[in-house]
Amino acid sequence: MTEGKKILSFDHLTMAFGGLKVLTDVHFDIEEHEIVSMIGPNGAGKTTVFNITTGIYQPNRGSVRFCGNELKNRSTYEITNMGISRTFQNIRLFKDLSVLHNVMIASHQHYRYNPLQSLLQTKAYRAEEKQQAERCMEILGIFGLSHRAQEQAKHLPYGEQRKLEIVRALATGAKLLLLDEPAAGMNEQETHGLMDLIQKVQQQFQVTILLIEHDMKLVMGISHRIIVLHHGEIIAQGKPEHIRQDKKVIEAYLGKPS
Amino acid sequence: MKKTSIKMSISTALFVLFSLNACTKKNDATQQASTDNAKPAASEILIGSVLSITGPEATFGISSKNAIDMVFEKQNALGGIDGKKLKLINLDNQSKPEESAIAITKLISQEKVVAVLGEVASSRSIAMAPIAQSNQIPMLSTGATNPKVTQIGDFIFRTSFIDPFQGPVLSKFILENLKLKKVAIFKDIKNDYSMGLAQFFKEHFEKNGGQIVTEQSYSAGDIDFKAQLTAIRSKKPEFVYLPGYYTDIGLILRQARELGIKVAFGGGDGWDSPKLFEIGGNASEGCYFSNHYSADAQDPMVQEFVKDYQAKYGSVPDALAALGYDSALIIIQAIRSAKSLSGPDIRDALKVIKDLKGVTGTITFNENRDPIKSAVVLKIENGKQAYVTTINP
Amino acid sequence: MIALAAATIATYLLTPYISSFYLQMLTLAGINVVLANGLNLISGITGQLSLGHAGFMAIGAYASAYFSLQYSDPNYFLLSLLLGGLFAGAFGLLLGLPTLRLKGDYLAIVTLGFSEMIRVLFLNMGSLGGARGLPQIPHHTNLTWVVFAAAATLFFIHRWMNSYFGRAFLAIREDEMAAQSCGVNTTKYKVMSFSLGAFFAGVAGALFAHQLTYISPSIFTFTKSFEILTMVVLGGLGSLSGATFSAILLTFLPEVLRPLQQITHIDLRMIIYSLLLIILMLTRPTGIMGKREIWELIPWPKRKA
Amino acid sequence: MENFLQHCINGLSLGSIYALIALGYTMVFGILKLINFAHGDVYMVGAFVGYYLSAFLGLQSQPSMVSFFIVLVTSMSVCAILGFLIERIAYRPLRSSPRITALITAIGMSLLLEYVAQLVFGPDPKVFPMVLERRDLFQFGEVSLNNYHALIVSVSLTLMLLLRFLVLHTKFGKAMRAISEDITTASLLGIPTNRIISITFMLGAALAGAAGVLVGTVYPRIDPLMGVIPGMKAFSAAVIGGIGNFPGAVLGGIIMGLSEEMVAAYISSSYRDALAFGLLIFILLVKPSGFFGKYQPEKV
Repeated sequence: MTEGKKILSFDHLTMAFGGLKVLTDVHFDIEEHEIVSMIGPNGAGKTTVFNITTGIYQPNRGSVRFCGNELKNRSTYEITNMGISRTFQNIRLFKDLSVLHNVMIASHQHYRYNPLQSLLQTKAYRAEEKQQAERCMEILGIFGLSHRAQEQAKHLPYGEQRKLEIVRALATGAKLLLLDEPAAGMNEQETHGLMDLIQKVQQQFQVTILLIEHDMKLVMGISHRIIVLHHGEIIAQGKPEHIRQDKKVIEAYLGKPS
Repeated sequence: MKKTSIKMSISTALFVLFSLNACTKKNDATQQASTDNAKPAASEILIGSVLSITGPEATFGISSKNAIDMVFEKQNALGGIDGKKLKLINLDNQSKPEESAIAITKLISQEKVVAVLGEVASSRSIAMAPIAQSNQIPMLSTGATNPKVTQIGDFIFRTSFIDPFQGPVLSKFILENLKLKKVAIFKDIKNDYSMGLAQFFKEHFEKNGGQIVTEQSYSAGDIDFKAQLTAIRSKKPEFVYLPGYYTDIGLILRQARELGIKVAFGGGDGWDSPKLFEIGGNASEGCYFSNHYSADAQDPMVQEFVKDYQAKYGSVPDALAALGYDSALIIIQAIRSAKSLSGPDIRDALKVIKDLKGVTGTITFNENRDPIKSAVVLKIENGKQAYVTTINP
Repeated sequence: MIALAAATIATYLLTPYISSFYLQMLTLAGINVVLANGLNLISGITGQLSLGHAGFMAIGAYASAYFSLQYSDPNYFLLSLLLGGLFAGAFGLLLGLPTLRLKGDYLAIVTLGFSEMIRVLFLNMGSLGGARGLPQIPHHTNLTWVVFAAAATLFFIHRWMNSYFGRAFLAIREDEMAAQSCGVNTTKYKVMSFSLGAFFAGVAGALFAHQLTYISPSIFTFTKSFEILTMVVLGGLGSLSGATFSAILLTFLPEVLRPLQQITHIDLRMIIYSLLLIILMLTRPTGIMGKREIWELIPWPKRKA
Repeated sequence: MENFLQHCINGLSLGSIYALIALGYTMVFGILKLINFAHGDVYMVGAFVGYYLSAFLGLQSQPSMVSFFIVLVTSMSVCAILGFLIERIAYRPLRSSPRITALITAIGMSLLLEYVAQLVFGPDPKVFPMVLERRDLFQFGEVSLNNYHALIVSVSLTLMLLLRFLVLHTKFGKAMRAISEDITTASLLGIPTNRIISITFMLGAALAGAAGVLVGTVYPRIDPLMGVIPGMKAFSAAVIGGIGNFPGAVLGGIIMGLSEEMVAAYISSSYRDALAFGLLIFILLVKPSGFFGKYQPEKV
């Protein structure tokens, strides 16, 4: 695969809830191995873009294509198994389960053994369970969470919960990660660590990342490209240094100078 | 993961062993306890009963139990049987078949009763009968009407007459005495007694030239029966056969009259309760039902039963009280004449009971251990049950 | 596996030493263990509230009883049990497919309605006895069978929980949306959980039918479903050992309270039972065990790595 | 035709009773998202209060609108107190625990009321005294309509309108709606949530009490388990109409009453009980929120 191949394309998306237009003619592409950030004030429709991509909402008009495949009318799990996984703005971990279990559930589609094998706990079953557990531990290791593997997810500190969500998304084996405000609630130091991690993950797993974030330092620091949404419309897109100076963007964030 | 399995295995094994162990030990302990009890209690004869004291059919079980208690008290006042006092141990079954099975097992294996009375309902009697049979303890069902109950084995007896007898009673009466040909049936789908009566009524009635114009069903506990009654009204029957319990009958009659159905209704011994008239009021006037006995018969035994029951419990006895009363008489008679208190001996004594006079008739058991006795047809007149005729088997 | 065999053999050996009353109580307790764990799979582990377990039990009981009435040979008993389970499982599938997109309370109501409909259906089936029920079912169930079934159920569920299917069930309970995002086909696994739970209920129903030797629609009312649910909740939703423990406890409780009835001459048993239920929910809403297992509470000696 | 008309009248009056009980379910569910399984049993208690009260006051000897209202109001008040106690003791402590815990408690409460009632009132059915005489309002051929029918329908509709007014146009109703949207936010905004929920429960229980007395008057047989089946059917009705919505409850009740009537009349009366639930399942599958319910998509 060569650099620059389109992995995800949004084709003139329009979405309305009742009378409220949330997205209007959103049209952009993401190339393989890019880190793209989507920014914009609250209510700009960023999370809606995620929800459409993952099949939670169906757009009123337009379509989303992933590696050339239409995503319309596919359910969330199918889309995940195609290679898109996400994190949630309001952390949705499996709270009562252990950290390791959280990750192992995400590697769901990598298992091959059948129910009978699991009941008899055959060699194949044991080998596979071991292999998957090791793989999950490895990813946890990258995020510095391996010592927490047996703890209940709800007992992790907030920042680590956010990280665990990313681990979980990675464990699905996704080619494209959608991260919804990964740095929310983190302090400066943690955010800094997260930036390194995201870049490291991108390198190591060769994934493409689309993220929503309010922390400008993070966005400017790691994004190859930035897309700015405002009232459901793309008002600007381009390299970080370009966005920083865009008049419309500044207006959208600071309000029109009177 | 492996470790958990081992831990689980160990705890499961320990748990099973522990609980089984606990039970066997407990069992030894209770057995000891019961033998300890048995010595001073040799002057008592323990008779078990399984009757519903709670649950949806509690009212029937209580009636039977009240009557049995009454007979036993009286017998004990007269010195019991050969100087031994009778003691009734009633275990409640919450009106459930599975609880009845537990209760009778407990009576037989823990309490060591010599015989079991009950249940008022066929379904619960059927659940109990195999246990009585396999333990060789005679069981006398007070109210079961399903023929299958006594077919379970030769230790199973009953006091009530069976559906194939009672169903045709009213059929005969309608055809021969009232000379009516077009009848509607309105039965309780949830109730085995009602379904049984309806079935045998229908078979007999159609075989003898009658016509069933419509068959409708309700379920016990419903409050509104007008839909079915309106459907019945449209078929213009000359009589409506309504086998069921008085708990619903009163309401049904009321609603039938509200809809302008003027023909007579009729049913079986489930109608026998003063509550029927209380709930149904004038709507029940002119209706007929088959029963074991007539409460205002001149028979002094019936008079005494009704008077005593009223004095003790403050209400007129219903059919199940009468059956409970007779069941108690039967069991006393059998124990008195039995060679010993062993199950087979009491069974043999029960088998040969002949012409025992009870309030529900003169009782002799046939080869199926069902009583041979006649039924009466009663008519509700001025809020009272008036005797109309007797129909013999 | 070893525990399974050991428990069965131990029971078989001990059976002659137990009085018939305790034998019966233990048998019922064992049946309840199967029922409670089957429901635990649906409600505790997969998080789908079901109030219709008695309906599945009824299907299993009727299917196997009907079979045993045709082929009463005790050698066919295992087949009869499996048949009961499979029938119930099939109905679980049938009910699960259209209804599982409903959530929470709505699902609870639909399952409740479903089991009531099953009951009305049996009431109307004359060939199965209607309201008069099916009597004279061969008495094949004994404690050994029941312990075997209970142990097999526990074994099955425990192993299942250590597989990716089992973890998918847990994921659905914890957060359905997140489970989907992890690639779990939630509908498929919910239906699977429903059918499996129904299967166990069917087996339990079959055991029950061959224990009581009589079944009628009035046995399988929603009160029965509530009883089973109570066992699961009391034990702690999602806890295998909790459900097992409380199934046994609640089977014996009414009998333990029986002397009280003898003393007071009024029946306080069910009042105490319901009061206990309320008080337990108020003081320990997660049930006796919570989501934990009994072996997690025992201080095992730590092995050195 | 005459029969059809009669079936319609029957169905409407039965439906109104379901509606009346359904209103109470809907009210509690609307605010707490709790299926109050004990509601059917509060209804039973209401009927028994009416029974003992009229025996105590000797009202059955002088049936009139006045005695009917005395019984109705007293019964409603007693039930309101009972509702208050149930909420205070059993449900309030569980407000933040999982739904299933509250549901089990509700089931436990329902069982408790049933068994206590069997102990206190006795398990045999009682005859509800005639506190209001039945009169035919008109007779058309075989079709008849009496004042009981009229009474039930008018009471159900009146209560529905009153409740609707209460919820939509009073401060109390506003508070109720706020709590039903989000209880935490509501309490942060200074709404006395505990008090509002208590009052809601009392209102719901009072409705059940009213239904108990009305049903007792029209169908004068009462027993401790009388609430179970009508309770379940009324609940189904509430769900069909869209639980949480008052006109929905009434519509659901009437649909339930009419369809039960029609099935029993024209198809088969032995499947009547299956219908209530069949209808419920069907409606939930086609329109999960019922007729008037709001569909609330999950927030992501």
